[in-house]
Amino acid sequence: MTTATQPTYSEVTRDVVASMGRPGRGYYILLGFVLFVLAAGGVAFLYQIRYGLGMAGYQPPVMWAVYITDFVFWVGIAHCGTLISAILYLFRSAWRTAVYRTAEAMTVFAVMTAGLFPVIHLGRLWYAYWLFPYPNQRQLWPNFKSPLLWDVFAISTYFTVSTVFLIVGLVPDVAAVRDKVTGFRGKIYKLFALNWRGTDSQWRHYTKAYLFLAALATPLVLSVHSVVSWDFAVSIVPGWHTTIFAPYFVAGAIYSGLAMVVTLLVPLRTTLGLERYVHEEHFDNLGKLLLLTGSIVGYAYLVEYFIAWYSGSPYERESFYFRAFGDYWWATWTMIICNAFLSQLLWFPKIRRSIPMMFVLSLFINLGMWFERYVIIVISLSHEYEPFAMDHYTPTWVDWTITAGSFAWFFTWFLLFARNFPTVSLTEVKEIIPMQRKTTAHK
Amino acid sequence: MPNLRGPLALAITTLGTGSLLVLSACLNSNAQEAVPTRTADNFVAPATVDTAGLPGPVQPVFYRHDVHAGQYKMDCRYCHFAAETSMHAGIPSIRPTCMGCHTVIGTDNPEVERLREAASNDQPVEWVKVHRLPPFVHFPHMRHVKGAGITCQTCHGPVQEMARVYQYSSLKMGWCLDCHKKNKQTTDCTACHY
Amino acid sequence: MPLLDGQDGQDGQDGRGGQDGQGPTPVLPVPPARSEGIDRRRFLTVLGATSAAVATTSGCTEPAEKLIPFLVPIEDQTPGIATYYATTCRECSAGCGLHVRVREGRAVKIEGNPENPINRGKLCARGQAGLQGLYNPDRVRTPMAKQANGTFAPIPWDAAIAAVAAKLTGVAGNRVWFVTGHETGSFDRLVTQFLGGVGSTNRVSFEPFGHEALRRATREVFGIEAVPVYDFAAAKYVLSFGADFLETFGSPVEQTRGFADGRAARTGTRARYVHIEPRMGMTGMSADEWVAPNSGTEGQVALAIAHLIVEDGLVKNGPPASALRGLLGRYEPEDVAERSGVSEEIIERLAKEFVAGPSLAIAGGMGAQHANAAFTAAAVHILNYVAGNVNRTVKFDAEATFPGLGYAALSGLTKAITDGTVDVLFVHGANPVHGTPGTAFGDALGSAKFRVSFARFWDETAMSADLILPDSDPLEQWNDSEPRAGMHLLQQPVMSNVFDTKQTGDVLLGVAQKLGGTAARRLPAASWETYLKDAWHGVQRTVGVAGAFEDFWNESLRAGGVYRRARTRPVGLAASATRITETPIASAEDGLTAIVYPSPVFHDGRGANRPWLQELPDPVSKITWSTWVEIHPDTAGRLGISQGDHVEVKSASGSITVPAYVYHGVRRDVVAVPLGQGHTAFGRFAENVGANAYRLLGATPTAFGGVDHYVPVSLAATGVHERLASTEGSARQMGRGIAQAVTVGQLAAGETGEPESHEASPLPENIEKLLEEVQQEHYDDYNAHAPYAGDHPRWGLAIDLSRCTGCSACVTACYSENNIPQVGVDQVRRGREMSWIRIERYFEGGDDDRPLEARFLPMMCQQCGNAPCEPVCPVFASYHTPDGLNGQVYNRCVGTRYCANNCPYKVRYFNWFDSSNPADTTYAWPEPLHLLLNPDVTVRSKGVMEKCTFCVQRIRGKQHDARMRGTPLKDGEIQTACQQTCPADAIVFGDLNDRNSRVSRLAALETGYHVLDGLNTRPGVTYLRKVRNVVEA
Amino acid sequence: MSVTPSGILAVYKHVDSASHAIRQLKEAGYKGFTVYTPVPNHEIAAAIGHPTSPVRLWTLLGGLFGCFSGFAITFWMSYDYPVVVGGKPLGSVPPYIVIAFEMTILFGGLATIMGLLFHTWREAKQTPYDPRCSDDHIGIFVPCPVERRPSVEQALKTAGAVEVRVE
Repeated sequence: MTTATQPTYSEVTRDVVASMGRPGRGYYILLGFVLFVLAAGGVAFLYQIRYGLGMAGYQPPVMWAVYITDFVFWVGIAHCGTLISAILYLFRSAWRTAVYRTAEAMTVFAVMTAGLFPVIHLGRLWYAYWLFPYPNQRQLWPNFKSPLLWDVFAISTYFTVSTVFLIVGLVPDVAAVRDKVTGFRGKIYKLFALNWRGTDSQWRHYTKAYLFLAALATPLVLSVHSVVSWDFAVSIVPGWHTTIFAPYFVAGAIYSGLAMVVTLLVPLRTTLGLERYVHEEHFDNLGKLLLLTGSIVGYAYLVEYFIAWYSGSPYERESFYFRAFGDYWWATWTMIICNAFLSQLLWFPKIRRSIPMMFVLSLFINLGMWFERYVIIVISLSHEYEPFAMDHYTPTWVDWTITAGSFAWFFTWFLLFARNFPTVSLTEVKEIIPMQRKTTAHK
Repeated sequence: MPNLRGPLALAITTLGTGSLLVLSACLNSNAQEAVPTRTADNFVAPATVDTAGLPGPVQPVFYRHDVHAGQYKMDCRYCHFAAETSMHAGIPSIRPTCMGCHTVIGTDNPEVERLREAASNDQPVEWVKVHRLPPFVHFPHMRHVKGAGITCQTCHGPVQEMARVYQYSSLKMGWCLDCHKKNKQTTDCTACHY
Repeated sequence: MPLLDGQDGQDGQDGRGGQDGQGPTPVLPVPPARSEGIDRRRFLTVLGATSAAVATTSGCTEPAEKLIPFLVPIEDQTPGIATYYATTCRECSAGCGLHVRVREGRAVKIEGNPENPINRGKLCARGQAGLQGLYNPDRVRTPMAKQANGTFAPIPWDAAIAAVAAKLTGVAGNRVWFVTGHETGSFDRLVTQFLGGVGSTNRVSFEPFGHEALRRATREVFGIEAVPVYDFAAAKYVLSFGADFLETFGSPVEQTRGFADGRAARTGTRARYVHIEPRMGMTGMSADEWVAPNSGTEGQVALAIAHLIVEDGLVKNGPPASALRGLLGRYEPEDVAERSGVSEEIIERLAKEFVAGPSLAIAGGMGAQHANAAFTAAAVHILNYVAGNVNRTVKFDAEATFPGLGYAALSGLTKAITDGTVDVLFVHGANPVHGTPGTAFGDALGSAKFRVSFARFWDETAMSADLILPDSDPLEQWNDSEPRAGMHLLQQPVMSNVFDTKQTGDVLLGVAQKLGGTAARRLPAASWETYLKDAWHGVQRTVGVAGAFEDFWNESLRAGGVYRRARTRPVGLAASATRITETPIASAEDGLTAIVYPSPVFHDGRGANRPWLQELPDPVSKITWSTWVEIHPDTAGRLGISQGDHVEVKSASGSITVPAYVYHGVRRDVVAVPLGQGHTAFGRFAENVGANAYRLLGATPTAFGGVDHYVPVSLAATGVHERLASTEGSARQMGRGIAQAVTVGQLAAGETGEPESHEASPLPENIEKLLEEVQQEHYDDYNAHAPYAGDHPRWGLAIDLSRCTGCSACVTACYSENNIPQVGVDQVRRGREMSWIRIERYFEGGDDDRPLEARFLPMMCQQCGNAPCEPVCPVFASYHTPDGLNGQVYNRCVGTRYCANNCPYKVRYFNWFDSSNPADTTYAWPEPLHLLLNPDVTVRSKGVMEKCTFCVQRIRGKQHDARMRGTPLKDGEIQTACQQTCPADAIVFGDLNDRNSRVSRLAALETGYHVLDGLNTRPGVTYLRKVRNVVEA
Repeated sequence: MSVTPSGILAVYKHVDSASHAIRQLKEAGYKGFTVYTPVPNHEIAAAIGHPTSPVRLWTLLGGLFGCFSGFAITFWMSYDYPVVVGGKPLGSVPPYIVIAFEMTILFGGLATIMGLLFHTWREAKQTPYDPRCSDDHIGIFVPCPVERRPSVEQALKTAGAVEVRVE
């Protein structure tokens, strides 16, 4: 960040508070559209509950399909937020301050979206609570050996911790907004500010707590997608049963999440007038991270194919051959091109620093990462051990509507958040700007 | 791993049980005292009862278990004839079980009159089910009544004193399990669910 | 002592394991009370928890459930305890005995009667589905009369009988016609007497496949009118000339058993089987070699073989054959090779093999249904004769079988109707409007003045009747039959009538009484039951049983009939044998010949209204709910047709449009279409499904009075494509060794057959040992905890693939036993069929230089010891029982479907819809079909996973029995439904922990293997490799 | 905000002035003063010289409790109703590590928050506050009796306060 563009503390406060001002008509139109899609998704969901899961396109042996794809996709999206807010925090990376709030909010909403899908895909979702270990008259407990139970613990922990993390980060910001806004909204912010006044004692505990939360969130974020990957890896399905899955999924998750951050930031910075805080520098850094994780993902693809060949297992070999050249070759190649090849464009600083390019690229990466999960789940299942039972899966309108509804659900929350809360962290942006001093030379 | 598992499990379990027992207190306590299986020799069922205050569903015919099983000490299995041989205890037929006696006895009783009417119209009496086990549970009466020698009253309560029968036990899974665990019987799921 | 352990006390040393295949079944002699005045609700009035039997997994109990006791208890019926009644299957005319399981007064399962020597306790899929005929929602529920506007209205029985009597009054006797199906007992006599009473002799016995050619050939060659009986078990070499003896020809259940016994013999020689037919059907798939001659030339091949046998003197001291030299001289192998397309080497080899040991040549099925069929059958008779098989493996019953049966008579009726000489027409037990070639009968039928149908269902013939007097279902009937000389089979009602139907016997007696005069004098019996009993006084005399009639009668009812060894008569060559001539079959110029064959599932179409059968994948194509045309890949390529393309098949008589099924098992110049579908009536499950291939056939009878099922056709793609409703994924094993085979040569050399070629290299020994130790540790861990502690059985199956013929009876039996819903054609397309056991049919060769070979493998839950499905379930709905089953607790299942993903065998089935909910469109048991639900098995609701549990309800039931009687379970006492019905006896169930059990000994055989063994799932199902008796190159 | 005027609130624009003022106050022996900053600042913190926050102890205890209870519930529940799956031992360590780990994080995180709330709530005295302190100013509130006000006021002003007022 160059000193020339460095804003002052009061400018930061002013700009961020301004971003939360009265939104334009575009915002409401967008919100209306998103709510409409959400309603459509809700109707499709109710329809599916009424008549049964058969309304979705499941075609045995493909017993998991678009819903679990969506689940993994959204959990993956979530990961980038924690990466930026927690891991980069521990690394003291300065550029994160301007983007981490957006990423973290994205995390919480993405987990909220992801968490819907394990329920949506259940045959008897009204019994979903049986997965929790609560004392009951039946004297039964859940099966802790099941990866799905690990999921329950991992996802709920992740949701709790990342929500807490978001709220903790918000408190000083909300306090700052509280001091600028009057009227009804002011009262609301006052409530949310939790009596925050920035005293030395508060800051003293706050910084420590924040540090420890970040320290806890870091292994958590790595574990959550590992656990999600174990849903697949501990099974015996060819194409799932592989030890590379945990790092592969984590890298893929961060990759997709970063892409989603770019997708969100580009329109956000212009509509909310935050160009001064979120600029090429940030996209450059995000681009570098995308390049890193994209390369890891590409490497994982290579390793998968290599191991499929090297293992000597005919099932693995045929499964991977089928991926690349079978019925679903288009999905596989969409995934490989979008994820492994397009990310390599980011070697060029010009592309990294071009915001439109980054935006387009991020859309492709989002698409590619959705297809990665589709490929892993659907293709592996449709071509398993038993040749006589192989089959071909195609989704139905219910699958698509609920998927669209999940995007709408996510964006509903995000739009409401962006309107009412600082999407750029006041405090942390200020923190990297030196406070005014009387004598210029210090230390 | 295995040598680690034992002590670890033991240590953790002992400590963990303490905290979990608190939670488990929420469990229904299904402990039951022994239910008397016979009424006193001189038991006389009340001649009239306040039907409005009785528990249990209203039946099409006000059949008095306290009169039949209590006062006259008829064996349960006289009517529930299949309890020792079948999964189901059986419900008596009007002909010949009910009418076998009631062509002679109690003919002036209005409830018996309804029974006779039904019999002559070839209309079975549609009793309301009292003990409702979920349909996915297969309970073998004969294994309990004959095999294990459990009295009817253990589960059905003091039917011989009930003017109108009501569901005495919860018949919930935990209730079954309490008895099975206490008596070291199987807790395998497919013993009942299939 | 654990409640479940019905096995304790078993010392494991009784050594009786395996001997006791079928435990004695308490078949009670007395039929249920049928006294008048008790309303029909009786069988609906079930007790207690069994109410309506729909025990669903939905947790909520409905408010105010009713308990309806029997007004009068049904004799022999205790609520909760099954009663078995013996009766006879009437789905075809083979005469299999049944034990019908009756619970609370309603029939819930059909099982085979072990006492009946024809089926010996086994049944085919069609027999199993008889229950869906009984409870079919599209039965004619009450007598119906056609109104002026063409619709039907109910009419009381008295009025209906009076109406028939009125129509018969004053009609000339020779203007009354009566069509029945194939009847061999008292009903046959009653109909003839009834007709005689009204002065008519116009009796037509119509059976679509009436063995016309065989009977003609037998007359020509041996001078008698009979259909041969084959002794498969005695034959070490079977040569079938188009006879589909495992599916529809003759007595399939009986033949399957004999065939399987011969092939799977573990001591002595295993039988070899060569199938000669242009198409490889289900029966041909069981062959060791398939020879595809030109259409209609099977007889020439037979005579060429006979020629070699006679000329080369291959049979020492053979029967005198000099008279045949002239005939055989016309069939030099090289000429025949040219005409038939079967090479001389093959003919020579077949001839040598044929005389090497006890052999058997069969003509029948499709080989006996073309223009040249009488010649084919005669040629095969001659072949058997010269090889010395006649009177040894080929026998003839003492009395004429199937007399007068055939298409020619029906064809005569058609002509009579067209001529306007039919005033009253009765049709019973046949549906000629659908099931005759072309449209001649249906077109003519309107010209008959008054048509009375005794149809049980709203079939096509019933729809065009003036009066429908619904017959009772065979399971509600009194009847008898004599399918073979000396076999007197009884039918008794196993429950009271489901609907307001009446047995035709009673109706005819009633009409005769109304008519008075001769008719009444000839038929004085008060009821059909009396008539039958009277007839059985005669049977008692015939079979020579002393004692009171009542005892004889009750014993016959208990046993299902009286079984005497069929009397046979020796035959010799007739003079006419040398004069047999060929009738060339019609062929289009460069065209294709269509073989229109009876479906193994629907036969001529009578099974099409049974949803179990509609959903049963065809053993060959694995297609459900459809009709298709089988086309060779080369032909399909030439015509630009691919799998699923709609093709118009056009013959001189008509055309049908059906999807294409590309299949290596037909010759390039042949296509094949199954019969049985394309109903325009016949109820909701049959209507508008598939196409009626009868429309392709010519209505003119062949020279021998049968129907020509080989017809020249042209094919044209219509441009429409559909996804076939097939249950098959890949027809090729991809070298994964799912269905394994071994040749007799390999076996003799001490090899055990194909290893799993693709399995990764074996683990080092120390690792293997370590794994074993760890595994043992795990077992020790849970063996220390109740309910796992202590000795338990480990249930397992042994399935002999040498025996399995792919007939799929087990599939239907499983549907019946386990309340499996059918899902319909659209859901089958989505792969959502619920069949807990499926017959996998894999092809080897055909597309390369190896000959086409088919292998069948029944795949059900393998009850793995290390089941991959179990640990992934988050709620323990899938878990391991102490007795080694993969328990599936339906009411605990939340529907994550992870178990199904993780099952390598893909044998877990999910309830995508609420097929147990009567209010739902997907309801699988529309009233009164729900009455067949097994009260011992929970009906699964929406969102629940289900699968095979080795009929755990039967295991628990028998364990209860054993515990109550105080003696341990015997090996073989528990039978799974699939095992019980398997005609080939391929499936054996028992305790693998008992070393002496039959299943343990089978599983220990050297041909045993586990599917996907390399996954370390430790399955409880052991397959025995198919032993192929092939000529080693 | 404040109930009674009980001290002096000084507002600074410059961080070095504020830290200078704090050091002066400390030298003068003042202890109970409160410093308001918009962001946490090392210079200020160093000037005040607090000991390390005890929140970290909460994290540790919470994490340990989570880990322990994770293992406890998994093992106890596995043996309470023994159900065998997939030929695995009833209590299997590897899968339970996952549960224990997640519980560690969950309880560690929640305990941290509880610690934060506990300490800040307890220490959040209702002292006077200036809204500018959440923007870009630094506030110092010194509680002092009336008799000592002038000297404190003087000291804070000298240090460079933009405003000093009695609260």
